[in-house]
Amino acid sequence: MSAIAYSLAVFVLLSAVATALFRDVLSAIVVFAAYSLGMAILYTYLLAPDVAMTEAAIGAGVTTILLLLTIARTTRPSAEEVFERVDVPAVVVVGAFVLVLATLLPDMYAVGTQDAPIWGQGVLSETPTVHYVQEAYAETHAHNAVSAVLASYRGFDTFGEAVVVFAAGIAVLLVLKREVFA
Amino acid sequence: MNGELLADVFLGAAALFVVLAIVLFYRVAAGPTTQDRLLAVNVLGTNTVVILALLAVGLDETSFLDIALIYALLNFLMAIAISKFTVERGGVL
Amino acid sequence: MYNDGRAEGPTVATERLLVPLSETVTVRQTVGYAVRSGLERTDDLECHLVVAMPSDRELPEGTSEVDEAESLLSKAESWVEEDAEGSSVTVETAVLGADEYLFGPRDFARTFASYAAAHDVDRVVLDPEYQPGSTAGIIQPLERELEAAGLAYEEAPVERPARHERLIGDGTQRFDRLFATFVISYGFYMILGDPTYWFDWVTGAAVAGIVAATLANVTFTFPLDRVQSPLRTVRFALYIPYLLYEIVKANLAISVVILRPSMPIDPKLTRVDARVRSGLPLLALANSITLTPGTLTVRADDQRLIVHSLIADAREDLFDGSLERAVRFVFHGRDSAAIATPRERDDAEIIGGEEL
Amino acid sequence: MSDADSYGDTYTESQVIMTAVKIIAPFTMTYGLFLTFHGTDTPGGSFQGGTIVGVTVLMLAFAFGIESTRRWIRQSMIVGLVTGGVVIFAGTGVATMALGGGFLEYEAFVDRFGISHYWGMEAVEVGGVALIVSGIIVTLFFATAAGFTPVGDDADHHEMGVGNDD
Amino acid sequence: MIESGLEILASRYAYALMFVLMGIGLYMVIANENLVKKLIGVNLFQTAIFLFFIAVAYVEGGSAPIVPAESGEAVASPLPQVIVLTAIVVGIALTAVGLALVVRIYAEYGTLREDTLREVRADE
Amino acid sequence: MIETIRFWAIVALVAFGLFFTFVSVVGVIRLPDVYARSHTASQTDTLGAGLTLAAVALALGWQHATVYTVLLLFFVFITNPTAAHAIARSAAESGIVPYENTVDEEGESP
Repeated sequence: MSAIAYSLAVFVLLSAVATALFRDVLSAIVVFAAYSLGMAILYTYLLAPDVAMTEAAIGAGVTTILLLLTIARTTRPSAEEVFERVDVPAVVVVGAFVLVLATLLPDMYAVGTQDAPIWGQGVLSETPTVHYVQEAYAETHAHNAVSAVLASYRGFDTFGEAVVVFAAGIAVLLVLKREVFA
Repeated sequence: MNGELLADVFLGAAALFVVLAIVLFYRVAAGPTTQDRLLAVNVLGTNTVVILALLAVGLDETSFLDIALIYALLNFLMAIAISKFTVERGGVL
Repeated sequence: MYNDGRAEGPTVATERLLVPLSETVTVRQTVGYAVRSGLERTDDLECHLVVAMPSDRELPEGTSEVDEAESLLSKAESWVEEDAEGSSVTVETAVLGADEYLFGPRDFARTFASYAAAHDVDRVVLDPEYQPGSTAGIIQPLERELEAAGLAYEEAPVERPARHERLIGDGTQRFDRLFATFVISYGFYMILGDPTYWFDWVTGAAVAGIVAATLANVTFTFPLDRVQSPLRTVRFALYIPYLLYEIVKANLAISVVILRPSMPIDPKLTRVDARVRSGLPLLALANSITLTPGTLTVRADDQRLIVHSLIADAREDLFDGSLERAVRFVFHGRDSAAIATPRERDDAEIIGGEEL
Repeated sequence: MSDADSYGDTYTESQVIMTAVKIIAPFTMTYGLFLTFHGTDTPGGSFQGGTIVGVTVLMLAFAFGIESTRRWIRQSMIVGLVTGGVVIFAGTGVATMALGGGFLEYEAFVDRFGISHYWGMEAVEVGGVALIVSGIIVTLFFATAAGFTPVGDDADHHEMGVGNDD
Repeated sequence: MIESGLEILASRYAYALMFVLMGIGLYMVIANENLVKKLIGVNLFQTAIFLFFIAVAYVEGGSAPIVPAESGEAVASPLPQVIVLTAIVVGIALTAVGLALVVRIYAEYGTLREDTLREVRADE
Repeated sequence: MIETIRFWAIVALVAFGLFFTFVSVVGVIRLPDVYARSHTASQTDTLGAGLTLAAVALALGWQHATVYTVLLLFFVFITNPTAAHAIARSAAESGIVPYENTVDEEGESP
């Protein structure tokens, strides 16, 4: 039943194009929120509920609000016309980029197949994925394999990520020092 | 007996909801005011909640309902936040 | 309290003070300040203690409000005598606004201004926590309106138990609030989780504790009543099926209108003065109006609702006030439900778009 | 802006929105904490739960005004949350090292105290990531929103920021 | 030829979508003059890459990575999902820092348009 | 027998949910101004979502996950009208004048 996936892809594509072309930044942010919605459904359909949840909470919620606050603090271009003019040289460059990438397409594994190397066929019979899926519960007593990997197997990584987020908070406070501590 | 058929019904309905969302995208693109776009995105958000709930039954993953619940909350937050910001720099600031 | 030290000395002219009262923690201090400050200026003080009643006397909840107002007035009278310490203070008491329904700060200011004009009052002493009825957070708009009405006012310098914030309520009924928030949060946690697993009981208690500690004063800014609040919940449960019926009925009507190729819509803005209190009842009414198709609450400033209606049928329903009556039933009981429709009380009209 | 009684804005938010947020807030917060505590068994976890808790604060800020909310939730509290999160996270790691394991190797707890591997993960998830994420989201929000003066002197109130033509 | 091309596209739709989204994100970064929109472009680019990871982890007819799974049932791979999870949170941190810089740039130069900004910088 | 009735009940609920969502989408596309669009956006859509979620609850039957659908319904019914109110209010604040039918006959829509 990939009808959902195809229609979602169309939806996501439409909203991405609209985001790129809207001249009014506020409208672009609103459309970007719609894009985020579509993306979260796609993640859900691709069996990544944790990611979909995070995308929902952070992508649709927090990013939108931070963008809004920024344009509230700076400026919102007055829009005489709704859409921006398409920048032809940029389209050519981007088109070339996409074409080069697209030549890779036939060599990629089909979406959802278990022939991909990540699933440990052939030489690599014991990949991390296979190990996590088979042993995670026995080793960590956590049903959610994502949490098990996040907090246990890759705990050090998560620690680094937490520190990055912490540093980002400090960086924002430093950059906006004059405004915040005025 | 009806289990598989039922799953197909739900997935089909979800696909139709996505199609409706694409149709709704006309309003998002056409505007004309920011409120119109916001309104359309709000309807999209409600549709998203429904689609997620349908996927939860269709794919037999009840945990997807959690995502739907989060979305129901965030949709509301987005609506009040953006609708505030369309009025004199949000008024709150 | 004869004051010889003052250069100009006490004047012989009578000073007339207007003190609006309401049941707050600072009302006692306000009365005390009014009497003391008045006696400093003159020894012939006339103190007008008034209670402004938000509701109509004819309304069912109005009678109980009159009783409360009168008991407050008699208490305040004895406070004045206590503070006067033998000086001559004339006390006048009055219940204002009993024959009409007061909507928000402007109406209160108007009532005070007309009373002040009739009794030749010099200035108004305001309680900083002044809160008539259950309308919360009225003081700042009220000050603006008093200024607009050209009335001199003064805020009594009282010691407040907590700083007045828009976000959090005052510090009264602390236990009730904490308890209610805790129970709601714990119940919600248990519904989400698994009640047969000890882990959920422990973490649920911790979570409910955190939520109660942080949000108790945010959620319950309206007064809780140990008898009325559970009753209201029950009546609210009765209200839901009625609301659902209305929603479905109106939805079908609007679907027919929208799907007709000619789309015979007739959008109009209307103003309805609803007789419900702000806060939760207002939310219930405004959301019910919005949920029944064909009507949409555009503004809800205190009791004045600006409603956009899409088709004439929905407008008629709105003017018949069935939802308003239902909401009054939920919050004040069966007796209160029987009031005149907005159309009959002349509280509803069609307005133009420029009046937004 | 530091004055307790002056809000400086005449644009008061609609009563309907305020009351709706008041009702929703306890539920969202409970739900966020629920996700945090149940991250190990069901989808969701500390990232999502922490975000939802942070979002609750943002919701209050939008309904009641940012300054009121900032005064209600004290600056020191947020700083405490974030630093506490990092300290708990690092502390768990250092504790396992002190017990003879590697950094965040919960087996050390299992060997020494006999408690399950699971609780080490819970500590890191709940105490570490959730605190950091919720604190940082609130910090980012208030930092980005800070330094505003109400646009009282601006001629045009209804269009935001059209003053500068760009 | 065309049929096989369509078949490739149909079976690898997620990757095709990812390439196009990356293109659009790149276009926004290159062509849009407004700095805030450039940042939205960066975000778009990011989500495209997240989509790639999620698509790699997906198993047709499987279930979400809640283990232990019933015997014989395929489970989506948790590892790419974890990487995306951390990446999303780091992404929001990146966006926040970028936006803070945008606010500062506006405070200094009074514009958010790249071309105007370049002129102002050249004048100094 | 019960199973068959349940199956058709679910199909009917989903169909009605789709129908009302369709009406809401048509309304959002066709109606003349933001206030009129808010009507279908908030109400018809809420009913569509409600019916579909009811179908989901029915399909799930008596299990713990059903609680979530009920909660979803609860949230949707509180938040949707409030969001519509917020949008309509912000439209009013920014001075958008509502469209009015100047001709009283039917069939006058732009």
